[in-house]
Amino acid sequence: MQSLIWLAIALPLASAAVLLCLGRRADAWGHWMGVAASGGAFLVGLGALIEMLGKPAEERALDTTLYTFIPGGDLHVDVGLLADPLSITFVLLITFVGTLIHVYSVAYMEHDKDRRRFFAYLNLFVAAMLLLVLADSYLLLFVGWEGVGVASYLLIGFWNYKPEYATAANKAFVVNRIGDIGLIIAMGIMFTTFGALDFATIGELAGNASTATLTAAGLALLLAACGKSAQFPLQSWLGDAMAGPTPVSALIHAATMVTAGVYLIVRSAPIFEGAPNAQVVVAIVGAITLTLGALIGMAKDDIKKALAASTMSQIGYMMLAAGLGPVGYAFAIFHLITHGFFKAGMFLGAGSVMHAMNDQVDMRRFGALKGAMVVTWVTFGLGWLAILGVPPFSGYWSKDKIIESAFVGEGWQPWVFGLTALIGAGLTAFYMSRLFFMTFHGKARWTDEVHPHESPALMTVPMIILAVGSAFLGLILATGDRFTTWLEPVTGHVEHHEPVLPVAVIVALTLILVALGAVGAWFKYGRAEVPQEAPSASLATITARNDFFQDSVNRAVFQRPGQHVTRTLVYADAAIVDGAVNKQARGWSSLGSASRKLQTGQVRSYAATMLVGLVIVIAVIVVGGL
Amino acid sequence: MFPFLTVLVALPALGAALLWALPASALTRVREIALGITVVEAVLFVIMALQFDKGDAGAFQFSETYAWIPQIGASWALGVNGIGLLMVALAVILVPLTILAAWREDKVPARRRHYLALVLLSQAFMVGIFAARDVFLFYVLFEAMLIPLYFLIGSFGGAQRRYAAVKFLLYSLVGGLVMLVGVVALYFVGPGGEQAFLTDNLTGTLDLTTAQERLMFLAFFLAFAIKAPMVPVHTWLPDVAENARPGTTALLVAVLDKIGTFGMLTLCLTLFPEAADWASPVIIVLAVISVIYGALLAIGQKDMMRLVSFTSVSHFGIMVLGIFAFQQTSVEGAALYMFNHGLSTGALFLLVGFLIARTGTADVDAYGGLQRIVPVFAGTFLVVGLSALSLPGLSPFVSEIMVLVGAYPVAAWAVIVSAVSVVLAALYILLTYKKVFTGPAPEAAPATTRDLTLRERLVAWPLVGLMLLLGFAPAIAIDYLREPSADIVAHVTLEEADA
Amino acid sequence: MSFTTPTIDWAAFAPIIIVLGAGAAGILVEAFVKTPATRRTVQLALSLAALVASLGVIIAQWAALDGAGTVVMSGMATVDRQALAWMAILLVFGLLSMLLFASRDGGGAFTELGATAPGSVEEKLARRAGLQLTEVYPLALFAVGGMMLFTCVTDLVFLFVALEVFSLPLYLLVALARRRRYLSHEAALKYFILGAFSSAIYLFGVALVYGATTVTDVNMIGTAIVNLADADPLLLAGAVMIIVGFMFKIGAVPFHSWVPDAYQGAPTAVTAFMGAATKAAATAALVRVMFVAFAPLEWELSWLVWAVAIASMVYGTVVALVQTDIKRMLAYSGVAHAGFILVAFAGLEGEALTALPFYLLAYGLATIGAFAVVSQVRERAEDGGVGAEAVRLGQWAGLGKRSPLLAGSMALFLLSFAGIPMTAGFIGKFEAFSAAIAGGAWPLVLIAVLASAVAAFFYVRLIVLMFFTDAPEGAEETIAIEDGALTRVVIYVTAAAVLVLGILPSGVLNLFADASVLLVSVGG
Amino acid sequence: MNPMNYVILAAILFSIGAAAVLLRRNAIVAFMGVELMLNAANLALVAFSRIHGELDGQIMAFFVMVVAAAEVVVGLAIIIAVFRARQTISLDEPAELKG
Repeated sequence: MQSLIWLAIALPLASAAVLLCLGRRADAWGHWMGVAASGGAFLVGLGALIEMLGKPAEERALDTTLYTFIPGGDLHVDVGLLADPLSITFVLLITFVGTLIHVYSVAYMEHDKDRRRFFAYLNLFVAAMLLLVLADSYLLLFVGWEGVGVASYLLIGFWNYKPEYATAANKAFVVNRIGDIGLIIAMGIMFTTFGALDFATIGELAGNASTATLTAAGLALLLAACGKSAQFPLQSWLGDAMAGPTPVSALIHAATMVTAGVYLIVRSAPIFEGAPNAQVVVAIVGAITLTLGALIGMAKDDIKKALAASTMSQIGYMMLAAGLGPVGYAFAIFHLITHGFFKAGMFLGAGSVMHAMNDQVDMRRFGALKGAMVVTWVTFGLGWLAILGVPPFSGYWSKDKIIESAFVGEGWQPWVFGLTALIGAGLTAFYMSRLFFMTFHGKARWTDEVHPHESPALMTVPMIILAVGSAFLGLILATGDRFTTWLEPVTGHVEHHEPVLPVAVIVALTLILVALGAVGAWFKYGRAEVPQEAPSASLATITARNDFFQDSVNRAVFQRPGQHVTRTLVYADAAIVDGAVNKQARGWSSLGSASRKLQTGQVRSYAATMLVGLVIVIAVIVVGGL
Repeated sequence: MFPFLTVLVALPALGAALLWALPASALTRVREIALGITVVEAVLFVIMALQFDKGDAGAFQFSETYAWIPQIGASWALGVNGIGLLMVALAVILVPLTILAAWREDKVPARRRHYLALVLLSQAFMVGIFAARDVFLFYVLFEAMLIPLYFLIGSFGGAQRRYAAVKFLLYSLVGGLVMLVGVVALYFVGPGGEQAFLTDNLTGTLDLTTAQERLMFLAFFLAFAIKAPMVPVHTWLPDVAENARPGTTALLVAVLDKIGTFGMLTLCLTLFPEAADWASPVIIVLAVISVIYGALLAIGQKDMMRLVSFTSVSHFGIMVLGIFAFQQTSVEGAALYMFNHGLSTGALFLLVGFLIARTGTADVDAYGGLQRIVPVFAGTFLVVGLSALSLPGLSPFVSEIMVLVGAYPVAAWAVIVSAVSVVLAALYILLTYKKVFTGPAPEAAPATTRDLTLRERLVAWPLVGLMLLLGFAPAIAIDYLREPSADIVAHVTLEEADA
Repeated sequence: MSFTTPTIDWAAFAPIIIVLGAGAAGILVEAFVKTPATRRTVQLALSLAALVASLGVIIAQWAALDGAGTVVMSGMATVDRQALAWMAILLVFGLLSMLLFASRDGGGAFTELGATAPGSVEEKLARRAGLQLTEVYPLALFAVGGMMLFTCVTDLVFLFVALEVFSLPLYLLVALARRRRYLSHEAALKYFILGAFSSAIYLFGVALVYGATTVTDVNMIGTAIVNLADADPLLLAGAVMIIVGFMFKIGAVPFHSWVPDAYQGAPTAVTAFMGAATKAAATAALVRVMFVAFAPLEWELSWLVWAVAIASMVYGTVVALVQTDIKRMLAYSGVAHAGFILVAFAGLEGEALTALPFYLLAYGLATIGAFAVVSQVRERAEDGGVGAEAVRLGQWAGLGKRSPLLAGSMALFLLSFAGIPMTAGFIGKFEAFSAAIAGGAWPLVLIAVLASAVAAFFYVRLIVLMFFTDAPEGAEETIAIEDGALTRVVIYVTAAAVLVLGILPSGVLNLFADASVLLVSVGG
Repeated sequence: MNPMNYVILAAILFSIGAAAVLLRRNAIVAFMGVELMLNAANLALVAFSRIHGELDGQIMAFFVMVVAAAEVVVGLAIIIAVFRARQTISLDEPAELKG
């Protein structure tokens, strides 16, 4: 199946094409075809996995060239799919979680008359995402990269008859494109340096390039990663992206697409290896984002936005890990996988809650839902425990490792990164518990018209499966370092490094902080009364609620001046560039009007003109000729 | 051998004559006749293209050379290499679609006749220009083509069409006349004789002083820069786009303006390589300015036709950047972009035209929420719009990335600045889409807002199909471009080495 | 001192003799044929027959000439292919113009009786009597004959005679307009005074050159100048005065003042003839004088050519921009074209000998065609009859709708003036510029193209009016469009010729290339 | 006497003639100025003929005289026509054609 991995892309792509082209005619069965396509892709991935497991570790990677994409003279790019442990991991994550979310969506979108279109977009997304992770060159990766961008745009704006949703979709796409500049520049640098854009060649030649070149390329890649993964300073779009239907948030803006940046960094390991400074910047960005996300998460009352902030923060962890170099790559991916499960599960849970609460998202109007929706409560609870990093749930195995790794190194870095990660864990525990308790515990603060009820089986079954994953996947994969060994052919084998603090101390500190966070949240939001309206708060809270004023900053720094520039240019184009030509044209006319006065109508003046002309000519020629 | 190219030039020209000669009683069928002619043209082209030897795409094929005006060294010499073939293809593809798009534009059959005849005449010129292997012939067609275009713009279109037509003509004429000096000079600096203007005899054989070469290069370049609207000589385009008929504008921008970049590529670079090299830093700066300037102005437009025309200014900037980077990949990319941009912008103009046909206005603020009323239209528009912002999977992407990545080794800063345009492109396309198609549906849906009709689908979808095909398998086109591009780059770099 | 009677090769002069003889016969016809209608028919037939016969003789002579030519009257005239080519061009112009002269649109171009005062009782009586001014045919024949002579004469004094032979009939023709007779008189008076003035300048120049070189034969002048040790101011002044005389006829700035007034005031048919033929004849003579007699002074005179060329192009163009009268606009365009003609003289390259006949042929055809179109667009008189020509630009609005063929032809002529490819004007311009660039005068060419670009504006403006502007309300009542068969023939023939010469100029270029050798030239 | 003086005289006459055209409003007088210019040229021709010691110039003068006579005929005809129409022969009067 490994050589047939293209089928994994082709199935959902074909399905999307069929759904879009057939239009309403496919309304009756289209969603099931979407599910089947996604499921089929999963089976292809599974087959590939089994095939790979049967091979020795170093022979597992298989690069299949389908056809020549760009047969240029200098630049040759193939449509080649690289099925190696890293990409297959992603394939499985994307298709497995994706298929579950497809199933969930069948019920969730049941009453939307455009459900078929929704599934087309979902399929399109899955295809693009698979292309992104399976591509064997940066250029092809870029195709998938933009493909998921546009799928995300379409899905965020799925209900774009609401203007703010359309704006959110645009924002997501545009901010992503800022990141894309980075990828384009990176490709330029790589083409200039290596003459190729495929991972194999670059991996081979990266060692020969100068540090400066690699640093430049690394930073450019980081810019791209920041855009796609909503990392500081390009994080502003993710919160607004929650405008999309909740399954979209689960799939794209939690489990898969937003992690593409992490994938990019890990995939570009050969570049970063030669660019330690770029690596540090990656880690710094991760650290900043994880803190920022956590702080924002603490202040949000919108359940989806809080989850989005949490996603940002968790991806910050992954980035941080990826920035640590080979020591962190495997854990970044590991956390990515577990996060994919528990965050998707929680988003679906949130969707289930919204389903029950007439699409309300304000947690201050939730509370005490555990009775009304037991399955949701339990599955969400498992996700909650996982993200908190409570042993033995999944998150513990991945996040703890990241924190440990962050403490590895020399100088200031282990302390800064380690402590940030550590404190982040406490903050995570607080805001996730706050979310959990505000939603499911305490008193019911429902608005009058809602009658919460459990969601149908089509929705709960995927939630249950994801919850099971949230609970046990970490344990399974971490046992015997299975996962890290599996990834080793890609991420490289790393000798174990001792953190600056003893591991036991780190684990203990982490757990203590997590417990503190959770308990704090219980007292504030579980037991105590939660006001139905957000109380007036400190400057810090307001700042966090407003996403650290990122939108205002963007508006003040980019949007407004940009609008001014545009307006000025429009004016200048008409007045100066075009105006110069028009003035010049008018100049000729005035010259004509002036000149025609020489033609007075008086024949004697005509004769005079002739004679004067003659005299001048004779004077010049005769005098000049002497 | 069958004189394919001459027939391809003659057929639409005779078709135009036929339309004008039609008796009044036959005027009701004038559209079918015109469309039929262009379809025959397309079939002929396909037969020709199938015989094109891809393995030798750098050489001129289907060459025909007849003495035309031997006294001044001009020949009727046609022939296409890979680049020319693609450009001819563009002309052959877009004209029937334009005719189809304008199916219901004129109520009066007589006016319809004029419009279609002029379109056919333009097609003859376009094919001739892209196939010309003789500089004089190229020039004659280049200038003569202004006339049908002038009438197309001035006779059919919006309120300011006269102003736009005159502006178009004068801008083009200024460029063309300056180029004429260069053409005349070419006779005296070249080999002279009865085939003095045959490109085969000129390429690589010119022995010019530096000053001569530079002056002649500039004479040619100015004409092409005006045609391929580059800042600051672009201002004729938005006015034309706003006032001409969308079909006319589509032809103009999608096909005709390519003559500018085509000329730069096939004449400026091959005839005056050293001067091209000398001028390239400045031209690259101008190109980058065009890229950003055009995009920013596009964002600031309310009129969709103007908006799309400014996006073209931006895109042409990228093509010029690719051409004057003198890199194999960037030149290939630019050549491919010429084709792809034709598909994409042509489709965009025609779609905006369909909107205008429904409501009579191109003002974005007059629209809103159309997606729910005309979903097929919205979807088609979105795909075409995404192609204009160079989304992967659609053909313009491949060419844009080839230019940007290909030019990076020699003009990193230019690429970095130009790359900003990917963000700006997202802004101008998506903001337009947002204003027109999203948001709440207008309260009373105007009676005129019907979804894309079958005829309109027949216009738009083939273009979309081509964009998708070439987006996923650009090799189909690049195979035609590799060798000619390599030849061109070799010229320039050889000269560099000499210098 | 003894005289040798010059032997005259009459046969070589046959084309000219036929035309001038027909002119003389025309005078007799005036005297002996009484009925106006018959007289007109006879005159027209006679004129056309003479012109055609003359053309036939020229073709025969052309075929008989074998690169060489005939020197007639001990070097006073030279009938070589260059001269034959020019003569043929003039005959073509003459034929076309003759058809315009004969056209009866709007009552014809000419007054019934030149001697009557405008608006007088006599005029009305003459009109009622159905008189027709048939003297115009012999006058036109004399003009054509004089011009033909002008192209082959190689003696400066004889040139003066030829100059007057063709100028005097033209002065009269200008005065004979049927409508707007005051303007016609004014134009004739101005044209005459200035023409005579320039003739005098020319003649004095001849005297000075004679003084400096002892000869008046262009060939011998050339030789004499080569032998002169240094530049003689007498010679230079004389040369300038002679050239100025020709430049006056070509209509180059600052010797152009008569052009707009005469073009506007003259009967349109005469304007057509004058615009096409005078320029051609004068250019032909200038070619001989410049290329043969004053070629050794090239360096001294190039300044004059450059300055006058630039002044003509720029002045003609910018003033044409602001004209509102079509005839006047075309006149100024003619001034600008005089500049383009002079551009070809820069450097005195051999290419000019092919370029100039072609340029003048292209320009002349378009000019005749354009003025023929002008003669078709008429104001309606108050009594509903057809009145004077509608020459205000605004009156042409919407013409394209009312008469697409007429407007289309006009557009074609205008595009040819503007030098757009696929018209004769383009090839002409190309040839002229080629000649100049061959002589290294590319800055002059650059100015020329920029002037062409500006010039395009006013040509295009008329096209905008005709095609893109709707006729104002009631235009049908105020503007009549004539459909005279003869005029239409002229329009369509010239339009076709402009197109053919633009697309397939090869044959004609070949002819002119054959004609590009001057039999008599310096050093050979 | 040095025949060159005649040439100078001719030049002076020529200038006087030209001045008459420029300065005199009366069409006939202006026309006489033109004739004076022509005759100045004749004088110059004859003088040069004398200087060169040959007859050519004198013969030319005869040609010129004939032509000048023809010119007078045409000129007067036009002037008379103008006079009939306008009752004036002022050169400044008819100035409708201008600009």
